Amino acid sequence: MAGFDAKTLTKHGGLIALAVLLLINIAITPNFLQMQTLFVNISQVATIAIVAVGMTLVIATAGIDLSVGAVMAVAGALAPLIFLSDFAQAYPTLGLAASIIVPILVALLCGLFNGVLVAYLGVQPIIATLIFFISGRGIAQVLTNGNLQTFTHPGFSYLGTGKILGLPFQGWLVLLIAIVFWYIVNRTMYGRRILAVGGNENAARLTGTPVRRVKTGVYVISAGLSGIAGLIVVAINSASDAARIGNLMELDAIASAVVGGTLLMGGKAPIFGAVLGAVIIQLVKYTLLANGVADEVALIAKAGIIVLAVYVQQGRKE
Amino acid sequence: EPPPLEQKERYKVGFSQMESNNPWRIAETKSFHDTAESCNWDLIATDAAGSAAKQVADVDSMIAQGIDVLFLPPREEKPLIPAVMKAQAAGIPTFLVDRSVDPNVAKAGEHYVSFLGSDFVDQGKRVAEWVIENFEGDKGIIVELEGTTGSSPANDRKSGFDDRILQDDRFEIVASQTGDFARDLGRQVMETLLQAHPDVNIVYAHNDEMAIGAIQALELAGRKPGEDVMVVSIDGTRDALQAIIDGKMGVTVESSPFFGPLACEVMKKYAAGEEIPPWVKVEDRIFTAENAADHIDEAY
Amino acid sequence: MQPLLRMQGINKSFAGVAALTSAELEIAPGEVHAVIGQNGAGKSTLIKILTGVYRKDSGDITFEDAPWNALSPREAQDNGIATIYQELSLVPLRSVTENVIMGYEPRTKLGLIDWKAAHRRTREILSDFGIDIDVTQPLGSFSTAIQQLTAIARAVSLNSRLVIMDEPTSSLDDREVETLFGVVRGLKAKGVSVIYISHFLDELFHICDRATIMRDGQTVAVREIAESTKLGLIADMLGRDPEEISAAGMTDLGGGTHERGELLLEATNLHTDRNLRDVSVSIHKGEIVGLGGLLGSGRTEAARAIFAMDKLRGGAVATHANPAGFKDPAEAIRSGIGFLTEDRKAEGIVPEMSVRENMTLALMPRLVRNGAIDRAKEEEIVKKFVEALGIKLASIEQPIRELSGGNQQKVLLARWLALEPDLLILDEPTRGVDVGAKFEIQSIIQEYVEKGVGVLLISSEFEELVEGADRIIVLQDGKSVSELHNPGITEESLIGAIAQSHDASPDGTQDGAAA
Amino acid sequence: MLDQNTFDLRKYIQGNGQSMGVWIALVVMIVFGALRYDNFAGAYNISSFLNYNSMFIAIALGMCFVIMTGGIDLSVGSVVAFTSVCVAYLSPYGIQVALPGGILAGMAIGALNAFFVIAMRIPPFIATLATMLGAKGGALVISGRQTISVDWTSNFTKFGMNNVGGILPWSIIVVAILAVALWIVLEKTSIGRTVEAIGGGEDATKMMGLPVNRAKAFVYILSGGCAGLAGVILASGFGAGQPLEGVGWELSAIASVVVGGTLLTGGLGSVPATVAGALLLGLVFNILNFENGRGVISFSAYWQMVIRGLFLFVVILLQSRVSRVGAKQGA
Ligand SMILES: Nc1ncnc2c1ncn2[C@@H]1O[C@H](COP(=O)(O)OP(=O)(O)OP(=O)(O)O)[C@@H](O)[C@H]1O
Ligand SMILES: Nc1ncnc2c1ncn2[C@@H]1O[C@H](COP(=O)(O)OP(=O)(O)OP(=O)(O)O)[C@@H](O)[C@H]1O
Ligand SMILES: [Mg+2]
Ligand SMILES: [Mg+2]
Repeated sequence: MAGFDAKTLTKHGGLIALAVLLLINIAITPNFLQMQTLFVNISQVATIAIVAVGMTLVIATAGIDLSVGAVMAVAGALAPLIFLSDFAQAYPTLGLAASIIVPILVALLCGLFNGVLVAYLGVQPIIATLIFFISGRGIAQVLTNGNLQTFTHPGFSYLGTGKILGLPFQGWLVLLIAIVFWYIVNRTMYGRRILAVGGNENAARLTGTPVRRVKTGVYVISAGLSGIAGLIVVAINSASDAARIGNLMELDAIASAVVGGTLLMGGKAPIFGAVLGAVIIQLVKYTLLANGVADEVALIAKAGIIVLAVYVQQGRKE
Repeated sequence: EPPPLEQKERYKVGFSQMESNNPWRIAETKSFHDTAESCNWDLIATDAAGSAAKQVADVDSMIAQGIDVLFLPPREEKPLIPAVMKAQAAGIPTFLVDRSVDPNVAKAGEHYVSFLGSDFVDQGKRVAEWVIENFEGDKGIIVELEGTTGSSPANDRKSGFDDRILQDDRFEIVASQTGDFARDLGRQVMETLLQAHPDVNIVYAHNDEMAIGAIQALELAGRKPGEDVMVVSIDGTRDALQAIIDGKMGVTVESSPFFGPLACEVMKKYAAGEEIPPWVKVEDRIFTAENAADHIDEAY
Repeated sequence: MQPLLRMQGINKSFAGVAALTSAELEIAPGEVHAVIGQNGAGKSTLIKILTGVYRKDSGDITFEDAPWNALSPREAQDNGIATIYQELSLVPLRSVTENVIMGYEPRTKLGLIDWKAAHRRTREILSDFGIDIDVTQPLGSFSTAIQQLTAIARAVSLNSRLVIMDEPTSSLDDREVETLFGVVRGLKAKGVSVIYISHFLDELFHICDRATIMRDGQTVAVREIAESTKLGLIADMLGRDPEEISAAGMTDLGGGTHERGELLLEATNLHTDRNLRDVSVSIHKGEIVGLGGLLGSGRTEAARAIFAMDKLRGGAVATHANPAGFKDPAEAIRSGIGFLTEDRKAEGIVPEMSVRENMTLALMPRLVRNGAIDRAKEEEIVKKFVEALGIKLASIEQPIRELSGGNQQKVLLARWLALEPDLLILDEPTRGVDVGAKFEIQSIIQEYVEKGVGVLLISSEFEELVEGADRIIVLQDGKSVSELHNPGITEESLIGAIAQSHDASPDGTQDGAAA
Repeated sequence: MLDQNTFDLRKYIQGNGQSMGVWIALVVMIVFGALRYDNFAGAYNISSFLNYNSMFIAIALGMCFVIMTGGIDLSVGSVVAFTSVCVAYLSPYGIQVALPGGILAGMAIGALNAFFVIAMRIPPFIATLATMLGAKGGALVISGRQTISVDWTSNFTKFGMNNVGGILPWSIIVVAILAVALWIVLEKTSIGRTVEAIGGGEDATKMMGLPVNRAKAFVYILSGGCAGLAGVILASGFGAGQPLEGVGWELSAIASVVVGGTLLTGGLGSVPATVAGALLLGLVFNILNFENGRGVISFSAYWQMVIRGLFLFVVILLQSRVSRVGAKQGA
């Protein structure tokens, strides 16, 4: 039955794409079936996946968040400033805690700014977040005076290089974040309200949904997760380069969310889909790199894969 | 003939930076700002945010403001030629800094005064020579981390290195991928390439940032940079010198961003009517385990 | 005579679910032909296949003796079939003129649009419908009635041989319906055929020659109107015996029979930024208060103001628990008020969400336990209402957009009933709902009123209002002008009250809605 | 779409109020610049400003049409780069070949976007994101990773470098003609009306029997063509085909369109206000450069980013303010 096939393809498009990619890699990529490959991919996909989860929530309300990369830069620039400060040298534990908590709080504030613009001032999301997209990285560089900050701080670096049960710490973090947000979306009132706002804002308002608070909330969440991702990037590199952290992350995150089955017009928030989308995008990058495909050709290949993956995902509707 | 420069107490100087997204560029801009005070400049510094077209527009707006002299690190060889031509037409002597323009169209001593800078091809070649000299194994398996795809330092550092190293048939370049001159990408690309080519024993990065990223990738994979893998690159940043001192990196060929003092000196000579060579070559030092410790304090 | 249009053995399914199974339709030239059937019977689908919005799975269509297979609405239009779709297919952001003449613009010699001529032509077309408005204004700034008439005007102006009207009167009042009838008769006189889809069976007896009756995607009968009775048509639609139906009786809302209890809500001198100028309403336990008036008189806006959807500029809303009124709909809901809106699609359903999620949207705060939604309780409530209201669906996890209009409406009604409200505001609760479902919905409302719920009822159907309401407050230009009491109200007295206050009002401008 | 909340309408209907903000801001900025800086209003600055910004006006115009249909075109920056490389190869044949050639090359990528969006039903954001990557890759492939020299001996570079009367570059003249033509298309032709109708409700427009797919194909191909024109200006004004140029230009274009008062959800838009929006954003750079030249404060590159963001913020606040006041008065 043709209908059945098309439907399964659409429904499990992401998983099928993943399987195909894995098979291709097993066939052609040298040394693919190794634990180290898994570690490398987990550690590289983590930041995309974390940001993609937040992006999925924003898109579920029919919004979009271009500022994720800039927020990563702000958080990433702040952390070393804090744990390299005199205060943190004097009180290492407190300093470490502050260097994680304060950047995330600041990221949340950035999200609040976006959210207020969108929800309370009625600015269109792409433009509201464009403001921070342009200036956020500048702010991060102002904070650091444009300097690259390098450091050795095993405690902080754990965020990026630590392992639990042999698997990278940030992999576990992704799992935890995905489970928490899956639960929020599928089991709590807030989650249901996100979907309602994205699905029909008027109906949501009329049924007592605090639409503006719900919308603000998703931008705050997205920024908070971006902040965490920014910290991870800094931790892996033992360096913070405000000009580069999270560069082009918005595109990867949006692509992950959409490949994972999120509808840009809102109303759907497949959290694990977004993680799957991120894994697919990561694996495509890995495949092209490991097989020595030239950068410019890789760009074209990526373009084709995104189009195909979304084509399969969206299916054909009457 | 480039326009002459009159001798004055104070000059209005234009410096058109191409981008500020890496430490090298930031150090270069800072060097010009620092020189402005000592050299009696009113400095107008612009930033083109990585766009050659905007850099031309920036130069235009400086010409409109009536600068006396222009220092221009051209983002691209060909697209910045109009900027050079326009400055010349406006009677403003131009000095190219750290990168040059296409010599087939614009010539030193004719359209602009002179090019102050190093030779990217030569930098790559010198790294290759150091590797040929110091590599002790039988077979050198090389991974190359390229700069921004299509940018002139990436193209030149690649050709300089590749041409020289491949003359020695001990060496083979098994992978060459872009890390966009960035540490984080350098690390990610290295992680991946290391999986695909575990037998690699030489990493050549087009700048120190990517080299540091590669060192991290190697360490994360349990390899010993400096012992089983030789890491070499270009720039001479503080982190790279530290890595050399720590024995993790073999060599970095200097590519100094501190052009301010040189610019001041050359400009004064030109105003005094002295002959300026078409290429004021910057003598790039080479940092290895022997001298890294002596220079780390002056590095950026 | 050869039929103008013949559709035979039409099959169509959506994602595996059959919407039409060998449906038939035959239209004679110059005939006004009704298509009737319950919600979801497949009327609109049949039409959309004809006009190329959907593609048929199988079947034959001949139009004017030639095989017909329109690939797009445009093609259908160009070949002589003009359609007014059930969901108003207009662009509210654009001007009235554009909505009427788009695609057929008058051109200047240079081939550019001649806006002057376009506006003139639009005014001419609309004047046939007794509408005199500023045609350069965005269509969305006019009332639903004007919008619906605009859609009709556009279709009629296309000089077609077949005009299809899918529920054209759902937003029109009696006078506008009369205007429309005039237009239909005019078309018929010119030899144009009309397909007329409506749930108001009385209308058919005024203008239609024949009726095709559909049930569950099939054509079950074709009747001569002159030889049919309303009861007979209903029996055909429902597939039941006429006797059985007449024995069961046609439930209505039982206006004037209710025991009036304590005061629930008192709204005085309401005034908003949007046309509401001075409306006072009070509702007691166990009574149905109707809001009467012409279209655009401010009935919906009064409801929105009470529910705190619109900001009050003057006046007050008070309940026992909230003497100072509500600051937002959430607060209104918390104090036991539900609001079933008139526009199901724009303000009611969340299309991608399941029936379950749609039904519990307002109830959610009460379903939360330890931070999570109590799924077991949720399902229990949803199932209870699906059964009690007789909602037809495949599963409660089905997206609501897949339900027919009447069933969607029942889900939305259940959304509010589940709150166990004290007061229900019902804006056009039976609009676009078939007779069967209509009676069901009315009897559900009746049942809750008897249990002591107060209802504020807005309906453009005078019959529903006259028979249902205990009191009717007549609105005119955003003011409440008089009040009628049941028993004793008749349609005539209601119309009289509206007309009287209308004449008495200082300025008679009605957006030209009824000139 | 009809299910759009009709009650929000009035806010949006104040189209005049929306675009008033950008005109006011534009005038204020120009007066400010002319009074504060020497030579700001001089012929040299005006002509070079117009020449550089003609590219941004061109892509903003195309973007405006795409956005009016409720879509978006992220590929324009890469298309500029791609076509600049194409026309660099065409430059020996002169501008009479290179100009149409570049525009056609851009239209070809636009057609690809149209195919993805219309035939494959891929959301515009994703479809054009893919062509953004693809066109950049394509530009690098055909250029062999190098900037490509143009032919300086043909008349090609005259187009991008010469002025009329020392103040009006040829590029801005062509772009101005384009803007007027597009204005007429939008206001006076049925395809233009259809474009706006689609943004107001795609399904409804289709059911009204308007050629929705044709209009959508039109806007994407138009946007590609506009980017192609910008690519020609780039190659001819800067003497090279540049595969790395155009990064982030799509966001400038979107910002110009929005600052010009066009609704991102589609349905309402204005050609002149879009041009004003593009000029306004360009002026910010120009003024920052002049401010640096006064030597009082020297804004570092990162401060410039912060200031640009702040500026966009202020313009957008101003706009929502103005349109809200307009709505009040209209009510
Ligand atoms: N686009 C669609 N996707 C899925 N199912 C659909 C679609 N359109 C219609 N249906 C289904 O097809 C059936 C027939 O619907 P249709 O709209 O033709 O009914 P109708 O007779 O016009 O009802 P109403 O009187 O409520 O307008 C219904 O079960 C409906 O749910
Ligand atoms: N979205 C809108 N924008 C501008 N004016 C509107 C809007 N909606 C309604 N109006 C106007 O407000 C007035 C009252 O409309 P309202 O919808 O309250 O009338 P109603 O009596 O409920 O009629 P209906 O049966 O059409 O709902 C009308 O004149 C109408 O034209
Ligand atoms: Mg129908
Ligand atoms: Mg109403």
